Amino acid sequence: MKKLLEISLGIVTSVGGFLEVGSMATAAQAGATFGFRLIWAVVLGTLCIIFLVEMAGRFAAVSHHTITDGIRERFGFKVFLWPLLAALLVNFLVMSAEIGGVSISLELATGIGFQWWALPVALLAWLMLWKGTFGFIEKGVSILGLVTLCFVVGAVMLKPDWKAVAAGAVPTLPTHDAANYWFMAVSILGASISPYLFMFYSSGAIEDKWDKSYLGVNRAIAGLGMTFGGTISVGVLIVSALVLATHGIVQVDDYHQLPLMLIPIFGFWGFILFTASLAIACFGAAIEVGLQQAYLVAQGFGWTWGEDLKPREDPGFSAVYTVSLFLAAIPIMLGLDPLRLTIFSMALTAASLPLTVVPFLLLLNDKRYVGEHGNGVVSNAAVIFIIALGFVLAVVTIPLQIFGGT
Amino acid sequence: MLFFGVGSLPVWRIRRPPIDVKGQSAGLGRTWLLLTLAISTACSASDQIDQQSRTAASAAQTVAMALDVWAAGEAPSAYTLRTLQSVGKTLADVQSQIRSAGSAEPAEQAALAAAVGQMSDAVVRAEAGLQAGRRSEVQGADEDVRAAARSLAAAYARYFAPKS
Amino acid sequence: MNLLRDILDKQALDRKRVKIGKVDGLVAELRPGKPPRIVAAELGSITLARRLGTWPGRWVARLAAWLGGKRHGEPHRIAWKKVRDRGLDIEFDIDVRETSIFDWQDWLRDHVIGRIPGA
Amino acid sequence: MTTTVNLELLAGRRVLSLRGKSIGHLEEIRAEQHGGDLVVTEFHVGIYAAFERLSASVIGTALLDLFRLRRRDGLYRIPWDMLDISDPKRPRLLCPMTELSHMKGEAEPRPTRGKR
Repeated sequence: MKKLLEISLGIVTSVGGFLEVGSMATAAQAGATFGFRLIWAVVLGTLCIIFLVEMAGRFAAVSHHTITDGIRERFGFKVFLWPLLAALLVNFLVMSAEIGGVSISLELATGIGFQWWALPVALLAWLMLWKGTFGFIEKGVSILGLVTLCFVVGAVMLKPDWKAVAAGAVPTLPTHDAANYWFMAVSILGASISPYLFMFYSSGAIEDKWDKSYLGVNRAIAGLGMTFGGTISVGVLIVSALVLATHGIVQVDDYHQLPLMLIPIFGFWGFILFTASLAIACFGAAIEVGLQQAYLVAQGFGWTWGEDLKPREDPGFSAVYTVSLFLAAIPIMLGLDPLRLTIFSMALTAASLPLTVVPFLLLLNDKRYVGEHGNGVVSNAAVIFIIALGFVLAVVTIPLQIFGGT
Repeated sequence: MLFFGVGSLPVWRIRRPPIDVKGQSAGLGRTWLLLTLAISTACSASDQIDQQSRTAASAAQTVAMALDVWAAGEAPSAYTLRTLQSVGKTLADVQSQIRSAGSAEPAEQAALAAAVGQMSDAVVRAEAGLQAGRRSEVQGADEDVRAAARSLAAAYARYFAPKS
Repeated sequence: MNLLRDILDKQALDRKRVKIGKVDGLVAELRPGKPPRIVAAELGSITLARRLGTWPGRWVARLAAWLGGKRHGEPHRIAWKKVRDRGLDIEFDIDVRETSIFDWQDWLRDHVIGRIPGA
Repeated sequence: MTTTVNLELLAGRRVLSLRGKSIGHLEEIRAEQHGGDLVVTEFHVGIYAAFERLSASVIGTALLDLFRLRRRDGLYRIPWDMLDISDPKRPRLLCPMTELSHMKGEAEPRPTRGKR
C-alpha cells in the first residue's frame, strides 16, 4: 500500500519534472505550424527519457551513487570535465528559460513586463531551496503541477480526429518548411530528453533513500510518469493545432500567442489555466534545475550534499544553487525574449546529449555499481539508439539553429 | 535562430525540402555539408519575402483572435494591450524587412509592404481604443486588421503567381 | 587491485562517513630496487588542476595560497595507512574536522551562508 | 630523503620506448598488498587496458570487432621495474621493444587474443 502511494506520488512528481517551458513551447509551436505531424517527436522523446530515467533510478537505488558520481568515478576527472561543463551551461540556459516562463506568466496575469519579474522569481525559487526539504519541493510542486492536465482535458474536449493523431505518431518527411520542421523535431527531442531530468532523478532517488526494494517502484514511475508527462505534451500540441492553426495562427514566435490556445475552450478560465500551468510548471522546473546545478558540482567533487540538510551543513552545495539561480535570472532581467531563449536552449540540450548519455552504456553494465541489476539487451539497445540519436542531433543542431529556427 | 541576433537578423527559411534523402546514407559529415550547403543556397530574397509575409499573416490572425476574446470578456485588457504592442513591433519589423529585400517584382513587393503597413496602423488604432476603453474603435480596428490580412493574402498570391 | 579503476576518483569518506571529496590523486614513493609504495591519497583543487596541466596546477596552487594562506598552497594529503575500507567508496580513518580539507566550506559557512537568515 | 610521484598523472599518458617510439597509452596501474604496504606491481598499456579500466571489456571488444581494430596491439602488462615513472608526465620503457612481446596480456573478463 505504501509502495502504491509512493508510485502515484512519483508519477505526479515526474510530471512536474517533465512538463516545463521547453516542452510546452516546442509542442505549441509544432502544433501550430505542422498540425499533428510532429507528434512522433514527442513520442520518441518520451520513450527515450523513460529508458534513461529508469536506468538513472536503478543505478542510484542499487549503487547508492548518482549518475554524476558514476561519471566522475568511472571516467576520471579529465573526462568528467566535459559533461560537467556542458551540463552546467545547458542547465544555466534552461533555468533561465524557466525563470523566463514564470516571468511571462506573471506578465500575462498582471500586465507588468516580464523583465521585472525575473529577480523576484529567482528569489522565491531560492527561498524554496533554502528553507524547503526535498520531499516538500518534490511533492508540493508536482501536486500543483497537475493543473497542466487542463491541456489534456482541452485536447479531448476539442474532439480531435484520433486517427490523424495516431498517424502523427509515425515519423514522416515534411511537406513544407523542411529546415523548420527538423529544427522543431530537434527542439522537441531536446525538451523531452533533458539531461537535467535523469540526472536529477538519480539524485532524487538518493535523497529519498531508495534501495534495491525500490526497483519495481522505479520502473513504474519511469514508465508511467514519463508517459503521463508525454501525454500532456501531446495535449499541448493537439490544442495548439486545433485552436491556433484553425484561427490562422500558423507561427508561434511570440509568447503572447500562447494563452489564446485555451481561451476558445475554457473561456476566461482558459486564460487563468494557461497562466497557472505555465507559472507552476516553469517554477517547479526552475527549482529542480537549480538543485541539479548544485548536485552536479557537489557530486562531481565529492562534497557533502543534500537538500534536506540545512544550508550551514552543506555550505558549498547551497552556495552553488544560490549563485546559479541568481545568475540565471540575469538574461531575463536584461529583457532577452524567453521564448527564443527556450527554443534555443532546447536545441542545445539535444546537442549535448551524447556527453551525458554515453556514460550510461558503461555505468549500467558495471557490476561493481549495479551488480546483477545491470542492463539487459533491450536497455543497452535503447542506450545505443539514444547515443546514435544524440550524435545525429548534435551534428544537425547547428545548421538547423541558423537556418531553421524562428 | 541566432541567439545573439534576436530580432535584428533576418530569419530565413526555405520552402522546399533541401535534404536529399538518399544523401543521408552518404555518411554523417557529408550529410552535414549537404544540409548546410542546400540550406544556405536556398536563402533567396523571395524566400525571405515569403517567410515575412507568413509571419505578418500569423500576426494579423493573432491580433484578430486576441481582440475577439477580449471583446467577449475572456481575456484581461492588460494582456490584450501587451499582445497588441508586441505584435505591432513584429509587424513594423516585417514591413522594413519586406521593403529592404531585393526583389524582381518591385510592384508586388510594394503591395505586400503596404498591406503590412495597413495592419500596423490598425493595430496602433486598436491599442489606442483599448487604452481609452472605446469598444467601437477597437472593433473598427479589428475589422481593418482583417481587411489588411485579406489584401496581404491577395498581394502574396500575386507575388508568387506563376509569371508568363 | 587496479589503482586507476578502483581507487582514483572514488568518493572519499571520513570515519563518520562524511563525504570529504573524491580521491583526486595517489602518491607513490619510489624506492631503489623495490616496487613503488603507495603512501598517500591527495584531495583538492590543486591536485585536480595539476591533472589538467602544469600551468593550471601552478595557478590554482598560487590562488589557493593567496586565499587560504601558505598551508593551502599544497594539496591535502591523507596517509595511506589511514584507509579503513575500500569498497565503491574509500573510507579513511580520520575526522575531517581535524583536517584543513573543509576550511573553505567552513569559511563559506561562517562568512556568507551562515549570515543569510534561515541557514 | 624519499622521492614521491603522483600516480594520477600517469593516467592516459603515452608510453615511450628506449628509442622514443610510442607503444601506447598507460591505462591502468596494478597494485598488491605486500606485508603492510600497498605496492605497484605492473602497468597496463594499450587499448584493452582502457576497456579494462572502464570495465567495458565485453562491449569494448564487440566494438573493436565491429570496427576491425582487433588486430591492433591490445594490452601490454609491464612489470614495475621496466617502466621509469620518475617523471610521470613522460613514462619510459626501460627494456628493449623486443621484450614487449613477452608482456602481452589479455583483457580481463573474456579471454581474447591481443594479436593474431
